[in-house]
Amino acid sequence: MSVPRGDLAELRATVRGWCRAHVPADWRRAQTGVGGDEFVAFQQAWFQELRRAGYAVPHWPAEWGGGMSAAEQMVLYQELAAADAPRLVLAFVSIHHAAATLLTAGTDEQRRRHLPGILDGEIWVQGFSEPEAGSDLASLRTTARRDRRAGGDVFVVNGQKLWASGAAHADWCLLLARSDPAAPKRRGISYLLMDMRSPGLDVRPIRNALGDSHFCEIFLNDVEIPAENLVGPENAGWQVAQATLSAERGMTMLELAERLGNVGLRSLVDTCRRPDVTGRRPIDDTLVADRLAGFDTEIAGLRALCRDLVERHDAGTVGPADASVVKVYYSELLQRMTGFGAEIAGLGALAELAKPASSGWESGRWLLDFIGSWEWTIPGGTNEIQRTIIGERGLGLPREP
Amino acid sequence: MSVPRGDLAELRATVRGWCRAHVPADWRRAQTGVGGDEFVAFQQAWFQELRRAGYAVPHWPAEWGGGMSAAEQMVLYQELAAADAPRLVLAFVSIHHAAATLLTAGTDEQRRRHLPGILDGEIWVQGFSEPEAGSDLASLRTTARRDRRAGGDVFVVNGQKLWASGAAHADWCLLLARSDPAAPKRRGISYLLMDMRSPGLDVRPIRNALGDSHFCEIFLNDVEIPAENLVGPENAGWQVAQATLSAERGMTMLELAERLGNVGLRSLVDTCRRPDVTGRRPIDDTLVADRLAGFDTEIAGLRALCRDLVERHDAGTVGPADASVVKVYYSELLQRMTGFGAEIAGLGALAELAKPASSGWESGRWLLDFIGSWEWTIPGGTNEIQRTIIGERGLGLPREP
Amino acid sequence: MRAELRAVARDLLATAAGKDGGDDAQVDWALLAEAGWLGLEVPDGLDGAGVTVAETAVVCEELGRAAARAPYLGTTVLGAGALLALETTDGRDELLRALATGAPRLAVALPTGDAPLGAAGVPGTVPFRLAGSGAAARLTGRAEFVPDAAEAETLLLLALDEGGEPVVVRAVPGQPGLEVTATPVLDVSRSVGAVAAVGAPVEAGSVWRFRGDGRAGGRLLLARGALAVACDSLGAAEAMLAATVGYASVRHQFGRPIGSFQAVKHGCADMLVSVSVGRGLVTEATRALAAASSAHAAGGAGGIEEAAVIAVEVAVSRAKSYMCAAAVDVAGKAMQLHGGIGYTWESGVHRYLKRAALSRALFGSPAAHRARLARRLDADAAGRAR
Amino acid sequence: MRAELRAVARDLLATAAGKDGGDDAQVDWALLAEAGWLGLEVPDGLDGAGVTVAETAVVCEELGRAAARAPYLGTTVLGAGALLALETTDGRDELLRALATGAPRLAVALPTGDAPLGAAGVPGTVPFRLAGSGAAARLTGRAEFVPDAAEAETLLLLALDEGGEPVVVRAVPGQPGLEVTATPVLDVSRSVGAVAAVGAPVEAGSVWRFRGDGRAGGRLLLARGALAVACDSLGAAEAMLAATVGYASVRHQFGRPIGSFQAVKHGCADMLVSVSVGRGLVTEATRALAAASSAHAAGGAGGIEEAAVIAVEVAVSRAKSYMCAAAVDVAGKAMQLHGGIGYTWESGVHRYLKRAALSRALFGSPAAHRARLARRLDADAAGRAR
Repeated sequence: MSVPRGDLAELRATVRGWCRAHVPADWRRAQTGVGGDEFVAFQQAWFQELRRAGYAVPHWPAEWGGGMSAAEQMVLYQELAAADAPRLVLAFVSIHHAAATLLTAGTDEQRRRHLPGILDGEIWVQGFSEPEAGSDLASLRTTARRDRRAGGDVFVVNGQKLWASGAAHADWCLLLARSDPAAPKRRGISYLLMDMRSPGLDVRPIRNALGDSHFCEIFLNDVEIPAENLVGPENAGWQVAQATLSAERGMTMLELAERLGNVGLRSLVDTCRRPDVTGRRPIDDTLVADRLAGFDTEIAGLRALCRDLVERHDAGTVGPADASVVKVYYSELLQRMTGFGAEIAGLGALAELAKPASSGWESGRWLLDFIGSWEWTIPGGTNEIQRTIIGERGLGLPREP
Repeated sequence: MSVPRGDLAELRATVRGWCRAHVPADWRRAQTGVGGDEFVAFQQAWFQELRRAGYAVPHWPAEWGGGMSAAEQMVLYQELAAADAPRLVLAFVSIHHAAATLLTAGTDEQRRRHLPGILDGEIWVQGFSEPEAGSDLASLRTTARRDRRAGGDVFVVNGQKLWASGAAHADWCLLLARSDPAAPKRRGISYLLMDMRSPGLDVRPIRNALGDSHFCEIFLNDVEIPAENLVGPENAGWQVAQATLSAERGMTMLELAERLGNVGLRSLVDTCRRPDVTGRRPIDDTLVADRLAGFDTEIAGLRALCRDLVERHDAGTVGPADASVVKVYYSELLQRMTGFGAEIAGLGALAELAKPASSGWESGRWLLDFIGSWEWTIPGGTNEIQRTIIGERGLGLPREP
Repeated sequence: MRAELRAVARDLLATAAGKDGGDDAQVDWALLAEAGWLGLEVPDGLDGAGVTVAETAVVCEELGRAAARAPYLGTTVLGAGALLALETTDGRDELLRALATGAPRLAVALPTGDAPLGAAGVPGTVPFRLAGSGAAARLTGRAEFVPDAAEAETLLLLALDEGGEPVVVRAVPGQPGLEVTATPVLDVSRSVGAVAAVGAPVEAGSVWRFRGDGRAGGRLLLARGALAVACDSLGAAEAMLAATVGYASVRHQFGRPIGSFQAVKHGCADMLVSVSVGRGLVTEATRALAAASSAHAAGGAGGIEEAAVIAVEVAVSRAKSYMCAAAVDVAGKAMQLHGGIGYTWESGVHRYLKRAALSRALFGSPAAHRARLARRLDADAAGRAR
Repeated sequence: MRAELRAVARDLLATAAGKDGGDDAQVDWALLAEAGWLGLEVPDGLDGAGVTVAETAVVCEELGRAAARAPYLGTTVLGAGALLALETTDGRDELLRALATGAPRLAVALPTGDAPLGAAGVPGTVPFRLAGSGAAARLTGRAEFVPDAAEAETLLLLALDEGGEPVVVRAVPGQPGLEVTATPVLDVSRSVGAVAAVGAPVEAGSVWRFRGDGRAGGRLLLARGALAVACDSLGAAEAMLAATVGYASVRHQFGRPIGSFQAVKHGCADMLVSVSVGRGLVTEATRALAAASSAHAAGGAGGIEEAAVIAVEVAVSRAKSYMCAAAVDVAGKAMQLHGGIGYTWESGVHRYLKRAALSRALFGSPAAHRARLARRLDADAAGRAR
């Protein structure tokens, strides 16, 4: 990375100062147990706050409002995590997947239409998974039939999408649908931009294990999408999706690792330093101390792994399984760590019924955090799938016959 | 089990008294670092000592010198373990696999010839595994060609056997060889009794990870085995082997569990109660105490599992994966426990270079024991194979396509 | 008898609670009373079934399997358990008879966390204190996470009398000086609450003594609680294993049932191994407690020997620490192997995970039970060395 | 430079040690000296390469990868490391120069177990004591499991002088009052021994002082030892991963390469994950130690700041505890996935398992390092709260 160290130190100081001035005081307490509207309002306001500082989309090209180097982004995310700033939850798909898709495979027209929109708060959702296409994404069944009758040119879409996170608040959807049923599995899929206000579209929230409903089902019944909303060539949607899936270049995992290493570890240490009913601090028990030190170590390892991943992305030397290694390690460390927090918090952890919105997966409400940790070991290819990727693509082991 | 409780209590008292009188004092120290001959002599003497008491082959039918019920055998093995008696290592294959084979599938003539021989100290070795047939035993390649020329009737055997434990000391070998090369994998194998003094036979010890050489290779070069030494029908050897492999009806695992729960746990607790250079006892560290209590618990669970297995064998209700459950659990508990012992013993564990012969896998020389624990996670079907058996036969999960 | 009880219980709970029984899977209390499950251990003479804790354990396991909501822990496990350990009085007998035939809901206010497992142990951690005696007797103290406290019609409070002897005090929610508060928890299939007394007057004839040593009585009562949640966790883990095996056999990905992949298959195998080990430990603990309880009942005023109490505590600590930790792991693995579906509310996997988490913390964490076991290992080794 | 060093080292060790190099895979010492690996950190002015501990770390990792036997730990890691931390004297410079160009074998007698990681730490656990001074100086004490002690031609003993200040005393095996005994260990690729002194007379000019604070010097020296074995474990784990992947790709069972089974594939994946994490931690620790060592060198008599020493200790404790435990697990998994072959002496897997076991215990067990880390976490949290 080409940014001189001195400039990075300056950026670090700037961001740190900005955080002191702008991170809402006590937002965790204020955001605990809020409803959907309040969450959306808070997220949108925080996004605009970051945007004003130039911190909302640092990874975008300068011409669209970004322009930070990878090294600078690392500093930014480290400082946001250190300051325990709210996370950008709602805009996540918009600024990462949607933007990456538009920037790498979209038309100029599509870019001009949506990138400024995203900066103004346009919310996107990812419509990839289906009931029968989870880990085996390529087996998706939603159809997109091209229809040029009556002078128009549209894709008529039918099917069902699952696990569409935040669909209830979304303006636009990144949609994968099968446009050539006769083609091999991965060769007949098209990538479409779908307006969430289109007729024929029905969004139903799915209640998750925590009782929240940010995941949704999307039912598509003769939904018409103008052909101009096709991204990349027709039937090449799988390739577009693959090319843009890792567009965040490791930065998301780096941010999550930093959050685990800041507020996460601090909360856990605090939990263990709090005297119990008998006046003893758990941390004075060597059993607890040993586990804490183990987590401190694992987090340090995770952070090193994430920095390395970002640097490899930047240097163009990223390996085909590097992201899987990080995902497996992060998600299982998160699960172990929150699980340990739940054990230490004991009966008290059962009586904590809500955790703050806009936080990460380490709110310090340990049992809720623990349950929430399966949001990392399952989606995006379960850890079982990730291990197969690591074995085959990372180590070159033979595929199953 | 039909033996009244009172009788069991009496048997227990009798065995306990016998052990006090007959278990050689300080045999562990005396047997540490001994050579092969001394080991064989000690084993043979101990076998005859047990035989005189009626404890050498309790599981055999009364007519052949056994006659204990399963409940009585459990008491016997519990007391032998509690008294830390030497294990019957050398005679293991003779009194279990060889005897079971002869009793369930042998001819009267074969039984009359070998069962008394075994009681007199005849040593047997199992010749099943081959270089290319380890976990996948049915793919064995050693051939047995029947030859009736010149008025004789012999099997002419060629090939190579691997992992033949104790072959260097053996008088006889239980041999599986392919007698019909055209038949399907498991249908063309015959089960033969091979005299280890036969011409054409070459035994070479394999040095193992501990530096011992109890495993051997057996090279077979036109070895002639009289057809009268065929066990069961020709080409039905696989079925004979399967029927006799679990002939010890869970009693071996029960004995091993008892040994782990007696001398094993006691040694580990003693290791943890020994003050270190700074005068602190590891057991006073809650981290160590927690692990110790965990092992105590796991051993109690293992013993319950083993008693259950023996009782199911006795009641005829044993499930197809019950033995695999016990094997997986025992072997990995042994590995964790000896591994922990090695950690606690620290640098000192590295300087212990030999462990007593005739002991089990928990000699208290923890690093040697730890390395030796792979003798339980690998042979007899690796634990990976055992988990597949548990999943498919125990839980009915679908096989790989 | 036990196998039949298990079959009946499983059927009944599957019908009564089921998956469409709403989020809290409330079991009809009258149905449990009719089935005779409430007075299993109540003697024949008091209209109970006169069987042992082994039968109660079966019901606990089946309640866990169904993740059912029922005040069984408060009423039968602890309520009947406490009453049966007391000296015979009219009030005690009357309550036992009602419990076996009718359906009064009870709760026993005792320490449900790690404290009584510490080196001090019972009675240092008895939550209530009696001051004065007879009509002047007043009760003060506080117990939290008391099972089924908020719905109880009668409360039994574990207290120390002025002589420092553990006793059981009967009280009624709403009586002066006594406050019962529900504590909402993530496991909605369970009910716990806080019981607080501040100088609460004690009704005449409501202070009941344990047969024999009150300390031993209190310790066995805590062991009952710990064993009951271990049984619950065993049932819950078995349910999660069965659900996972079922799902993995029908769910297809990559053109195969996912259960044909070794990662899933071996995961299920590990679940079976730990459930099998846990079942063995729970069985041993149940046997030990049944033996000690019989001895306690038979021994009359003489009470029970220390060695028998220790044997129960050792077996229960093993079962509780292993099974309650294993159930959380098994439910977590079930969630993982169910994939996205397992993370939905509707799948119900989360109910088991939360229930297992509460069971793990209730009546002593695994670490606290293991600490007690380790002290015993050290003491035994010292005994051997002597 | 580092990448090239690694490539050369790997080649050279593969040739020199190899699998047919006998059981102890002894590396030709002259070859190491020729390659310039002994004086990597020795300044140019003393005929060394003048690079940092990061290069020494590369050699340690490659020695671990080859499971090679060479007195590198005694001579270069600890010997050169100790000398470089001392005040400049003729004797010290002479030894450094010899070390860089010739090949005298050194050993440093310091505490290699858990003791110095305790709350007391260095210097409470310095193994030797000096009594008297000048020609009357006498040395007493004992150090065990000292790397490469038995083969050393020169010994450097970590001692406290009469003022309680840590110093380094030069001694020669066989001199009066000094006894060096080899301690045979299961890891035959390593040499350790005990060094005992009973009133041993000290030669003139053989008591050398650390630059700056002797305590800090001693702590950094121990950190060097811990980091070196962590590097060794990293190399060993990488070797075991590579061997397992190679074997699983060619060994067939059930008509398939065993590496195509998920149980094996995922096992290898787990090995890669922990090796990757360990590599990150080792790299961080190396960086921290290199920075502190440079500061120490640059600081002249001023020594080094406490914060820098703590930063090194934290990073080293993380790397040491994680990597040395992981290497045992990885070697164990390698043995498992190699099946029966892995359990043979000839496969050499056992060499790595034993080497990893020694590395795990040497310079502080994982538990001892984590205990030190936990004290730091507690102190940092107290600092935040203030």
